[in-house]
Amino acid sequence: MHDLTPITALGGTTPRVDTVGDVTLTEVPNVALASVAARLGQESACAKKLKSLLGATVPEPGRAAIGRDYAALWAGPDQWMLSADFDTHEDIAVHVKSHFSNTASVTEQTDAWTCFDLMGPRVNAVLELLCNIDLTGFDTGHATRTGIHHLGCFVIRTDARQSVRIIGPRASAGSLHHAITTAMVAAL
Amino acid sequence: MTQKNRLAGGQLDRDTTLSFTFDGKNYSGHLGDTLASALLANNVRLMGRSFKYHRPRGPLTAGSEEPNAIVELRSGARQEPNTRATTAELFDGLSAKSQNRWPSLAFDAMAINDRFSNFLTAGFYYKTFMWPAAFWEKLYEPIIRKAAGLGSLSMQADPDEYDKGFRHCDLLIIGAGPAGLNAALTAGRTGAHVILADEDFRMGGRLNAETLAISDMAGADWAAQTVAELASLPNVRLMARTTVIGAFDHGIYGAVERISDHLAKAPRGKPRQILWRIYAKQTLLCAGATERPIAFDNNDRPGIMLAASLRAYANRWAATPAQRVAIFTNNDDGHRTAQDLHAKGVKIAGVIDTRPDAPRALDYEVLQGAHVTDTKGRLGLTFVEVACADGSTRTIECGALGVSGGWNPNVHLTCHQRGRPTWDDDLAAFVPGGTLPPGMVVAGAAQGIFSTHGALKSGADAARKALGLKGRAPAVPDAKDSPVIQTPFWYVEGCSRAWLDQQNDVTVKDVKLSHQEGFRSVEHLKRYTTLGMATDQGKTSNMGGLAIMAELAGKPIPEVGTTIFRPPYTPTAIGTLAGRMRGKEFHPTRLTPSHYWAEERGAVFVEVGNWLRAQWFPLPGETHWRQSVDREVTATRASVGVCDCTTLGKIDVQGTDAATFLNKVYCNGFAKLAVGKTRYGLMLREDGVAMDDGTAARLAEDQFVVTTTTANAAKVYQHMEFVRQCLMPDADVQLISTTEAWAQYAVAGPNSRRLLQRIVDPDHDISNEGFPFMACGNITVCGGLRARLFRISFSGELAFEIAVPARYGDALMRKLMAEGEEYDVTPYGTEALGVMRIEKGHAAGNELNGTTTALNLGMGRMVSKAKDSIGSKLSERPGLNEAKALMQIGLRPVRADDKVTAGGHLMNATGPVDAAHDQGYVTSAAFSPTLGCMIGLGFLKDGGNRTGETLRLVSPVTDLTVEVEVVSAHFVDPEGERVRA
Amino acid sequence: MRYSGFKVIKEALTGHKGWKPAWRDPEPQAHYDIVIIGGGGHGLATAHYLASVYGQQRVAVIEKGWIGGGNVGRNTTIIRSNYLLDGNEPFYEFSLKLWEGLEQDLNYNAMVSQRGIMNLIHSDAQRDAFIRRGNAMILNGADAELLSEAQIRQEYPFLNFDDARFPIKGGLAQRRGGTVRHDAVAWGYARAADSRGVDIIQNCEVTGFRIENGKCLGVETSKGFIGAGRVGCAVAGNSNRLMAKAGMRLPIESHVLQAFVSEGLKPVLPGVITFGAGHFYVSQSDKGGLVFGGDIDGYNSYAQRGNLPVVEDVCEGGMAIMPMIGRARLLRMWGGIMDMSMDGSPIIDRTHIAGLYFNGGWCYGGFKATPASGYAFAHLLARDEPHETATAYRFDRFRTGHMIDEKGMGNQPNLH
Amino acid sequence: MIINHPLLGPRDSAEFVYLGAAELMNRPDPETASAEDWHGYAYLRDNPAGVHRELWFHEGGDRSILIVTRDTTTHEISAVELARKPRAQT
Repeated sequence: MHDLTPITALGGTTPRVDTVGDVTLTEVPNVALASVAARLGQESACAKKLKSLLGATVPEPGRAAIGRDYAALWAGPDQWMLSADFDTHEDIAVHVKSHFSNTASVTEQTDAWTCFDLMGPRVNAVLELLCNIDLTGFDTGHATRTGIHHLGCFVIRTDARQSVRIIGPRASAGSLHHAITTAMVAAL
Repeated sequence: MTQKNRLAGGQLDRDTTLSFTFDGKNYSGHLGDTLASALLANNVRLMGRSFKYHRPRGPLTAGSEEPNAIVELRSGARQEPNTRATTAELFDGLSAKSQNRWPSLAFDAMAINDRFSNFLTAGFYYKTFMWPAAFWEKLYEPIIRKAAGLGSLSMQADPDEYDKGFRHCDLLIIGAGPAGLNAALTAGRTGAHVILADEDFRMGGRLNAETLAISDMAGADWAAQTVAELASLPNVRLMARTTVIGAFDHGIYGAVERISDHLAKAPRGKPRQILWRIYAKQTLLCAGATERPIAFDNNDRPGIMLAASLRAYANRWAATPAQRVAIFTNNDDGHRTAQDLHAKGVKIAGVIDTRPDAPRALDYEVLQGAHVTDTKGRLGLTFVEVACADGSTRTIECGALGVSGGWNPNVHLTCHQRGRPTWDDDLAAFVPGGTLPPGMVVAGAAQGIFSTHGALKSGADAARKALGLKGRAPAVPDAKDSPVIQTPFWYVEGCSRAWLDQQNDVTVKDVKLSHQEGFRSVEHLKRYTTLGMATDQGKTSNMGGLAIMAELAGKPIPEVGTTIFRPPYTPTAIGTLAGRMRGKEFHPTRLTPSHYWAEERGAVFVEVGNWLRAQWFPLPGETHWRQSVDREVTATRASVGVCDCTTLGKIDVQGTDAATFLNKVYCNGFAKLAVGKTRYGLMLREDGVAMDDGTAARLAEDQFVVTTTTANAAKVYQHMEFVRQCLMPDADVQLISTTEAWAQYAVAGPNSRRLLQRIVDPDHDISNEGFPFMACGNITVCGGLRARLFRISFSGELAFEIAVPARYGDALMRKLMAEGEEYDVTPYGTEALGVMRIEKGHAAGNELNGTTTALNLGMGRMVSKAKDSIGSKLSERPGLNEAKALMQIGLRPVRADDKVTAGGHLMNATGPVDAAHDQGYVTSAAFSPTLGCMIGLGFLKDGGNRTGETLRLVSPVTDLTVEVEVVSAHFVDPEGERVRA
Repeated sequence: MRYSGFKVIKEALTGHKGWKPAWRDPEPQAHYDIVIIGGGGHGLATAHYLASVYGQQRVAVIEKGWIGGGNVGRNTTIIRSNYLLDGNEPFYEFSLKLWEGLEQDLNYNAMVSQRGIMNLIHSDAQRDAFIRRGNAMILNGADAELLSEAQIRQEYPFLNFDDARFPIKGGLAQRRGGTVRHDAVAWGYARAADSRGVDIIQNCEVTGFRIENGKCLGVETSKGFIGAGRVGCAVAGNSNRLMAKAGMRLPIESHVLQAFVSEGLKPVLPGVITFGAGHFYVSQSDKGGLVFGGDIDGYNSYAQRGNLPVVEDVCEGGMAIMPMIGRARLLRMWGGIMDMSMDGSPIIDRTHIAGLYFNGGWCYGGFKATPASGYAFAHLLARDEPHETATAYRFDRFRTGHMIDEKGMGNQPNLH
Repeated sequence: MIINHPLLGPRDSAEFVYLGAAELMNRPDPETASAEDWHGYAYLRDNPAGVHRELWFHEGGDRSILIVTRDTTTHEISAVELARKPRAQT
């Protein structure tokens, strides 16, 4: 075991939690991420592999799917972002690559991103100040990449009314956190 | 403190009395008042001064079309110039000042302009102020500038916050008058997602200002009841205090919601206003109509206002500007005002109706076929002069005059995509034209339907049409009024100083002069006279000007031109359009993985794009940045230094065609690069000019890690996606950015390997033999953490770049510092990095400035002729290959103490110093602690053949001329022995 | 009719009966020596200099709509000559000198106001680039001044110094830069040209060129054929549409640039200020409005209107650098069609068709160039050789690789 | 503006980066093209007032480059397709 202590994207050793009214924002560092992009001509083979890895249907454009150990969201044509628990899947890219073999290019993305869960009954009031998503049709399992204060982020509806997960660029975690908490105060 | 002109009734909360000040004087009003209604109730008619002549002015209207009653609201940093008193909601403690007057509103010294109005006609300034030539800027212009303008800015940063947001709907309804409300009801009951937006703080539109009944209840009560039902529908969102400011492409509307303008202060963390971007599948415009004035001499005195506004003040706000009021009208609507005011106990001094057959009234005198010809009253109306039908004249005493010239549909938003309204002869008005913004339909008075019943019906019909509803239409609530019949009557014969644009002081006379001088199209008229250019955007003035021009030109109005409206519908605070992106949040900030550690070390940071990078790390006792930077350079070259270079873009390029792909995007060859090796690459734009440089490390047969400069990371990624998707769609290659995933540190200096050997796990051989210059590979560090190691050097020293997952970057930096103590390891910042790369002669952003080619950079031979790559063909053009092309060179001052300045130009040692004799320029300069003098890089004509030559470096803008010697750009270790050590 | 102080007073006292139309409204003649297509600033200036400097007697300007209705009628009114490259700087400096004498030349007060222009510096690399530019300006005979942060604080105390995301580190000033009342430029040139006999023909659309044996003989218009010895095209954003009628493709794209004006305010800004770390520049008009703008929208467009993202982007820049304007209100926004060239620099050149000449590719910098553009185009039309300040503005520079790329953005017009 | 992404549905154009005319996809054949071909490709544009085919990069979304057919006089979009055709998933 190596002896390096990680810090969260916000610079702490423990995840940051902020609550405004009935909505809570939680920093979630224990997410391992890997990008999977099908190789040319291997698109269907790759999708099959993905299905078997997830144990769930391969997510279509604009959707995410949660499987047993892995979740996946559609990131582009024949391209997905896989996530798993960091504590058990820190080496996600190695595992996933061996699963997909030559059907896909796999790239570790864990620390390219920072992950926040935004939860509470009035989460939509916060979201409409942050990003351009038609929230009326944004149901559980919907996932999209969009801009939040000039930062490209994934927004995933994890529960129809209550919660979303926001995955944004790690280096800008502070700016993203500021934008979300400011919107929480403004909206709630 | 008495509200002398307060009437009975109205939609005010009489239990809540609010105190406020205007020009320092205390008044009181009620919740539900606007500043204008409260001032009128307090018998204050004079509220402002006009732009040019500084004429005394009171409100003309009761809404957002107001040209006159504009004030400075609030004080201190929240001072808000040019605020319409007619829409500013009263709150307790409100303070307002009149503007554009000195020393006081009642006595304004600049009113002298009015006496000289004969000299200050339209366009007068184009014809004069030219002699002597220098006097324009020194004398005339400063005087004009001082006199011009309206309100003042506080000169302090706006302390309020603004938000922006997004909303989506099936149907956006703009305006909550009878048409809008009934449309919302119709649509809302179907379950469609509806947004109903209204600029007023109370929905209902004209219903709140009228006494007519709907379904046997007062119109205002019907409105309130309807609003209550709409509020109960989960699929309907009511947005009061929300002005839709613009109709943009594809159903995107800008709307400004005023969140706390009606409060003394915004609650902490809450915005003052929100800019909503509303994405509407369909839009229904129910914006109503604006009453139009009639021009007659001196029609601008305080107390003269639009008749329906007078009525609105009486009915909704229980206020009247005077107890004795006259009406001047050309249609029946003016009579309604007389009736309503009379019913409220206001004395009607007479109704002057231009129509010979005007209806008579029992309660007051009607002067049929009469005209108002002039008015009196210095600071407020006292008398009107009337020309009667029989040729006699009458003087009528009154403190207010309501003027009604008919109504103009509010077509503004229909024009925002450059659709033009069409002329309706029956209405003598412009109505929404053929090309509306896609998805928009119009209903109610905005469509020219001037009755309540018609508005209710057209609102419901339009909602059904917009949503594509079939079947029987539900019954329309009963309303008994008939449409106003209006005939054109624009101005009283023979008038001259009759105001059209009250704020900008454009009179009938000015329009005539404009015609006389050939400024006859609507665009020329507008520009020459400034008609319609004031803060009310011509809502009450454009039509009159157009009508007069049409008459002068002997053409029908539509042939003179149509007025076209541009966004925003009402003026919009710049702060609202900016939202939260200001101050430190103007752009997101990107922090490097070692940021918190660097902060602890007391680093000085610098903005590099959106990144914050450590610029240098001052030690105690260092008082000047140069001391720190020189020390960092010297220590690195002597032993070992560490620099966070995470900010360099990293792109993961994978696929069986990855090498082929890189061969296309780099001008030099990559096909044969061995696995485990790194190569420097130069990327050209298709036009043959250098775009970016970096390295590509081949980690596997089908995987490269490409680095870009910090500044160009996004641009290079975009370029590579273009090549991949548009030019090589059949190549097997996949791209993804990994810039932030890895904390990457340069470890440089003769002891860099020794330091790394303490960290890299022992099963990885990083000796010179096992890991030679330009090697790369996946390794583990610190007992098993996955990492990447590249043996590349920007400093010219033996150097490596090591990368670990970003979350471990902080710990790795601390580890490097701890393990490196033995070697006096020194963290260095971007300044030392820059010094070392200049000493080594590496090109960076200053050299890759978008105009330099591989040839200029001394890398002409890198452009492979053996293959096609982006930019290779066009780089062969003669202009980019001239015999004496600029070539990158090094520069040293002839006298060691002399300064070398980046941005300086190079001239021959003798001869003229001017642009024609320019030999090149200095791109980068620094003090080199290694050489003990300043050094520079630059581009010099034929630079490759001029080594040893002495030139003059001139920089007149920094007052510098020094002699410099042309030298090799590689100041340090030109043979490259250190990097291979 | 000459304008003079005496004349203004006399007319004021006699009811303004004596003012005549500023220009005539003639019917087109059958043939002119030179026909200029486009009654914008550049076309009218060309006509003026053809008549006044080059002694051309038979000149017509043909305008599709009303004169001055294009970009000269809607821009942010800035004049300056703070260019970097040798191909540009002498030309723009020549233009600035013409501005300086414009009112006397035209007998029309276009309110040339040299209140200065200031480009703010926010990084060391930017300072290096601005020093190079300032030096180029001075070496070309223009004025430039490098200001320190302290000097900026003193001159512009209302800028954001203390809470800035990108701190102000200095500025490059050109004191002779400034603003001009834009409409008056078109009207002044029109009136001056008209007084020398130039026919200004409004509401006359060119529908085609009559080209025989590689020579242009005149133009087909909505008012019939008009013969011409030489035809000069100066139609800015409509260049491609017009030149397509002569079978030409151009190194130009049309893009929308939005501009903005605030409500009138008492004087707050001394001169033009350009934010170096965002897309925002601003000045204050004599009437008191803040006149400001930023980037082009970035997509090809002839629609003369833009969209919200750029409005927001510009206002964000404004608030970042000048947070005192938060409560000032944007009054009006508009969009013009910019003839964005492939290197960001203009073209004043012959075409491959004899007798057909072209002036265009001004990007969003055409207004400040108006006098020199007119002068140089007049020179080219009269003498059939380029004016000495405009020799680089050739069509074939893209073919030969002699681009004049101030911003270093390459062949992507929307980035210039 | 709103671009109807073939895979993701309507998206605000602010998420995209405009790359220019779709003709940029027709890069001359380096083996056969003349200098004039290269000049035309890199520098000359039809720039029509009307229907225009152009490239938009979905930088803030799925990184696809789209070919958008848009009227430059009205901004009306009549067609949107992927520049790189999707591969069949059999």
